[in-house]
Amino acid sequence: MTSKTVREAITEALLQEMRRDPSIVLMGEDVRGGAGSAVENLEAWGGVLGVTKGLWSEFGSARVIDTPITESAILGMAAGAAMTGMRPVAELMFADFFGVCFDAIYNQASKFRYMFGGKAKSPMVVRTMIGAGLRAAAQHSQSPYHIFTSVPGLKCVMPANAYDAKGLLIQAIRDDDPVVFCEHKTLYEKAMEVPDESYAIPFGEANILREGSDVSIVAFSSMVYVALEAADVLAREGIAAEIIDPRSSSPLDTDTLVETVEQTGRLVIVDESAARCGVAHDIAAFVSQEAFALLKAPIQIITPPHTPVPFSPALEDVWIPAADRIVRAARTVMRADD
Amino acid sequence: MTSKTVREAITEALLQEMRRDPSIVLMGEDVRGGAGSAVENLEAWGGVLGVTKGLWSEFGSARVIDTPITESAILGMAAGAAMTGMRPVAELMFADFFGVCFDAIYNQASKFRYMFGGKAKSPMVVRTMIGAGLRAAAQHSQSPYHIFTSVPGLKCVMPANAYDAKGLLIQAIRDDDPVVFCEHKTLYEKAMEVPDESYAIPFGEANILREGSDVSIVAFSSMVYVALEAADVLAREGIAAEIIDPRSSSPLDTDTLVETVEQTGRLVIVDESAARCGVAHDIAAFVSQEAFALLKAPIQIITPPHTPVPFSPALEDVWIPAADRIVRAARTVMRADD
Amino acid sequence: MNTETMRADNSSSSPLNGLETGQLLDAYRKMAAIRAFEERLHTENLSGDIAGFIHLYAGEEAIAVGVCEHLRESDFIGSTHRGHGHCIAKGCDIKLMMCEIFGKENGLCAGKGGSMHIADLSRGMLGANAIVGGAPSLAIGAALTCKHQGEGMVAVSFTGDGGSNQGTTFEAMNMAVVLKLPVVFVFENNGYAEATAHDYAVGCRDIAARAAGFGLPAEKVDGTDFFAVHEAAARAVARARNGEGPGVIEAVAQRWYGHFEGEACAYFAEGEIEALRQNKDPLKLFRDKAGAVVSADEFKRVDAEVVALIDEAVELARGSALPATDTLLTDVYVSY
Amino acid sequence: MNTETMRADNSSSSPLNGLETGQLLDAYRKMAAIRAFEERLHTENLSGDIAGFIHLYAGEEAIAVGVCEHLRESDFIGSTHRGHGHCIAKGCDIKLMMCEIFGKENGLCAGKGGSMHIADLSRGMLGANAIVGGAPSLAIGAALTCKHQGEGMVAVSFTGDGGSNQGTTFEAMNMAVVLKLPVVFVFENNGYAEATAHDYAVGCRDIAARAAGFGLPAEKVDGTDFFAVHEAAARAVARARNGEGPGVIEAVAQRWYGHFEGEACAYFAEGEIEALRQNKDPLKLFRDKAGAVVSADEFKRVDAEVVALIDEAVELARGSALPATDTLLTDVYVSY
Ligand SMILES: Cc1ncc(C[n+]2csc(CCOP(=O)(O)OP(=O)(O)O)c2C)c(N)n1
Ligand SMILES: Cc1ncc(C[n+]2csc(CCOP(=O)(O)OP(=O)(O)O)c2C)c(N)n1
Ligand SMILES: [Mg+2]
Ligand SMILES: [Mg+2]
Repeated sequence: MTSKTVREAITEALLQEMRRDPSIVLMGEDVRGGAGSAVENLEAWGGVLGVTKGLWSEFGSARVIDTPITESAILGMAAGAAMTGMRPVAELMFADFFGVCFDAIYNQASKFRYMFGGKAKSPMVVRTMIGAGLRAAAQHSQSPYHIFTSVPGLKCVMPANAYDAKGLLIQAIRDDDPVVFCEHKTLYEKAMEVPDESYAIPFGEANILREGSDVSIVAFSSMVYVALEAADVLAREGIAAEIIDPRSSSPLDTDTLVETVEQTGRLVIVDESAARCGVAHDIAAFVSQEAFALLKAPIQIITPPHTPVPFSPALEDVWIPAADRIVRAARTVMRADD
Repeated sequence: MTSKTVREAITEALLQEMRRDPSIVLMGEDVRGGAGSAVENLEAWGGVLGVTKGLWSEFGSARVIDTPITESAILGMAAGAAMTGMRPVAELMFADFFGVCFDAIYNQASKFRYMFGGKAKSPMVVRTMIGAGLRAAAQHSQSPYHIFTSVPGLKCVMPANAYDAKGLLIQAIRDDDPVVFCEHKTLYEKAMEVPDESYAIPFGEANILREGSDVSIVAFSSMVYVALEAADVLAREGIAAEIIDPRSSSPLDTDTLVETVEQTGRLVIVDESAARCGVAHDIAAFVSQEAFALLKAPIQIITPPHTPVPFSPALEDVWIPAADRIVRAARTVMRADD
Repeated sequence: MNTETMRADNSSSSPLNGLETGQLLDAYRKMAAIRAFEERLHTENLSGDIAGFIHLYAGEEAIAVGVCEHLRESDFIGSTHRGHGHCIAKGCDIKLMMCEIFGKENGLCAGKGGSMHIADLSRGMLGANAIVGGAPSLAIGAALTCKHQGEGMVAVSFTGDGGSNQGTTFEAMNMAVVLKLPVVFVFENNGYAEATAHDYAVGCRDIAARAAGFGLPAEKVDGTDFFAVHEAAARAVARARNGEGPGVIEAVAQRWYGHFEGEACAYFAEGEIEALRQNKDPLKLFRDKAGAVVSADEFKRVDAEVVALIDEAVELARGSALPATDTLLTDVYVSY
Repeated sequence: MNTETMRADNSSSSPLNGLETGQLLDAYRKMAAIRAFEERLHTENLSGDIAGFIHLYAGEEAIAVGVCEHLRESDFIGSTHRGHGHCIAKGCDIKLMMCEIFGKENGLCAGKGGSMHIADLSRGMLGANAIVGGAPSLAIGAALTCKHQGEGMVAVSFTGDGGSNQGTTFEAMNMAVVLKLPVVFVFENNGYAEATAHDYAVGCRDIAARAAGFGLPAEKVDGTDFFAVHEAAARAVARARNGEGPGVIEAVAQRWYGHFEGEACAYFAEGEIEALRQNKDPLKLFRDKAGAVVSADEFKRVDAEVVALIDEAVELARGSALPATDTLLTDVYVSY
């Protein structure tokens, strides 16, 4: 057990899995960095934010593959490699770029098994960065995991901390289905104790970060911290919030969702993916259909507004769901059944 | 007033608008058909299902533009033309193909206005075919309008009949925002009386197809007919269903949704877009948050299963939401508050 | 199509590309099977018993077979919406293909795929693909697997003239060059993409030359001439197997039917197809060239065999059961 | 970069491309303004007051200016993430650009866009674009508008060597040829895409030749030599204006700073940048060539002017207000 950042946990997961299984190959833009440069034997980047640093030095160009800036070819190549026996881990640098390459996982990898009558599998992982907060503006700050979640045949995971990042990535790599693994760019520096040995966290198992009997707050990825901040404020007001991080949106741990609502009868969902047709709406719809009788108050959905992500820090900070919105929503649902 | 099919209504809308406004240009694969063939002066197709038939003959190659099979260039060209003063109507033959070209509307056209501080507009329309039912299998049968709906800056419309098709398309063309116009491939032959003159139907105004005080059924596009079929069955059981077709998912007529639930207290949503994070979930989430107190029973969501669209008619017919599922859902919510 | 840009056909140095009688008959059998399969689908389709979109490969048989004769079962191919020929050439079970097209439970894909998604991974057939430009990126992935496994395996993608314009196709070619992948990109230039002529949509009117600009050897051949295709493919496949990197073949051969079954073909000049059937029939050309070593009777026997096989296939398909409705929900994920 | 593939530089027939003193000074002023803007951002960025990703154009000034000197205000350009130079060359207000980069309410985009999305449609500047390969498809759309309006307007896209590999870029070139659009695709080959060398990622190592394969004239020029760029652009822009169709220019010129500000540049060989600053400084080369008609003092006056302008810009940007939070919700749709 050592303290590791999310970045280090991801690197370690890749390292350990690649040592274990030679069919795992990484591919993406500058996952090594420095290919073709005059400087010899250079690993210039290890990913734009350093997440794959060191892997090229250990595994070489056959397994850590720098690619041209051609995301369709990256994801398509991964899909083709996966269906023929490899376990590719492709990097889509920013999830925002799915617009130029989605076909490879939307119409291809996710559908092979079904279209081919169960005779194929596509064990590939797409690692990708999501999230606002780095002043990266409208085309580098999105979190389109609601879209990935909606695609049958795809799985979708978004770790909130280093422990989950390692265990979920190892699971994603070993999983025989295609997985989109969403890394929030504001979380890479978050550190915690993480086992040195290898372990996998099954998908579809929520993490209950905090127990509480008054109100359930569901949050993914970086929103977990906003929820925890809100829970602190609420605790001071005597409101006990339960914080649930489902960790994967597909599959989704619906059992835990029902159980928490059984206990609290009140649900707040905070989610960065979308203001319309997002993961929050999906969960709200599920609970309102399946656990309606348990609800003591309307489900509260907290998302960014239905706008692109603005550049100016003055605006972006307001765009990102903040703790005070959760606090207000929780107060609302506490009042509702008075 | 003449009886027109949906196909004819769409053709007429394009024709009338193109006569009115020379800045409207069509572009897409075989919107004319026959370009480069040895046969002279040939309009071979007028779109794969004949929707743009006759337009090339009237407006010529400068305004009815056959393109190579390069959807990124088609939508990108439309975006570039729209921001510089034209009103392009681009055809994305099947909505399934958005995976190879989404960037043009996801990161470009829909965001220009916001990113550029309100100084741009992108008056473009993407006409595209959605829907299962033609045994076109997993890559030609999807209805990803939940994805379009989730993108800020985009509008999304899906007409259910010929009258709406004409009026909504005219609105889409005149609208200064980018619009995805979804044509369900099973509806082209549906006919009804449609005015010969030009008219626009504003977005965000639901169509109440049938009034009823027991249960509200919300449906878009071809699902409207399944809902009507269910309503007939329910009527025979003494259950009066109100059928609401919001017609556009973005903007969404939330007022009408609240009003109908005010009246019935029971909501069934049937939607083809997705089993997860779909438009049904979006509406359910909205209603469960904003009209919770009005609900007498859990909202019922009816969608296809979370699977690709199967080819075999034996399976596809089960994949598509059928009237009996709506009937059962309506019965469930009628019982719930007994 | 601008035939002036067609290069001198790569007539073989050794007669009949050095193929022996057995090999010649094998290749011919596959071409004839494709022809019989497609012509039968054409008539079956008129009966209304076949659902969905059917794209026939008749007229282009020499391309799939000319290429795939160089492939082993462990090699991979990616295909198009017009995939029946590629499937047969790569050894897919013809009867189970027919069952699939009829949407039956015993189809190659359990009825879930249909004509546009027939696949048999156990034969290295990575699927017909209803996304134009879908195969090249999958093929480079398969080629990566081949390279990784180091056993001289190769991957081939088949793409149309229309698909040659797709961004995905260009990206795949560049990636193949950068990573020196053992992949051959075969462009089937049949003159049209739907109703749009190659001469209009391929701006440069020379798919092979444009591809060569990406830094890989590219040849243009007469796609109705099995021996021309076969010889160009021999070179390209050998290079790939030997680790010398990717290659391109553009093969020119028109389809004999509409873009899909039921399509009117208004864009064909009068008599265009009849002339093709007369002068550019890949089977006839094969028989003519191979006539020196294979007798007319032998060819006839093969013709009869494949017709019988297709009869059986249709009979089996008609008699087979539709998939059970509970299979609707299976095969979405491996894990659940 | 493989300099052997670089073609003989297109030295002008008339000296200084026939430009007169005033025109020379105008062009030089723009190049100097870009340089001063970027160097100032480099130091400002160290202060930590600038948020987000900043990509500097220093070293490549002659490309944007050499091309845009041929453009009118009503012509259009599409740009990249490295867009400041293109903005300035196309006439965007430098002070309001600076305000935008500082995220202020009076910025060119009201603070909503930032460095990667600066746009000014009233000047025909269609926006910096943070999607690599984003500009070419927008540029063909703008070119369609130009063609439609029939007033000899043209569109230009700027794309990097990295972006030259994107499928979107290839599709746009083919479409431009098919529709004979008045568009010029300018490829800024600065040797690297992020940390990956052109020589690795552009499989054929010759962007211009690969583009030429698409059926449009393509030239390769020294992008540090304003006069070489300017002359090639004269030809390409004139052809486009005259309805003769699209063209390509590949201009070679390295950037002087990291991919984005703060990036370590480990991939530059030792002394590589110093040598560039010495021998391939576009401003210095301009002064040397134009020295015959423009005096050193005149150049110095311009240098001082632009530094003063940038000072004012930074002062304005620092002193301006952040956007009001209620603007978060505006400008999403035109209609509501
Ligand atoms: C991405 C995509 N765009 C468009 C289509 C519709 N479509 C199906 S086949 C076809 C024509 C393909 O032409 P070509 O590549 O020349 O192949 P051919 O049909 O001639 O064999 C088109 C446009 C598609 N299936 N996928
Ligand atoms: C579609 C897409 N892929 C990747 C990126 C990340 N990215 C931003 S700039 C860049 C390098 C671009 O290189 P080049 O086109 O040569 O332009 P340069 O930076 O050298 O000016 C990359 C990979 C992006 N912004 N968009
Ligand atoms: Mg074709
Ligand atoms: Mg570059």
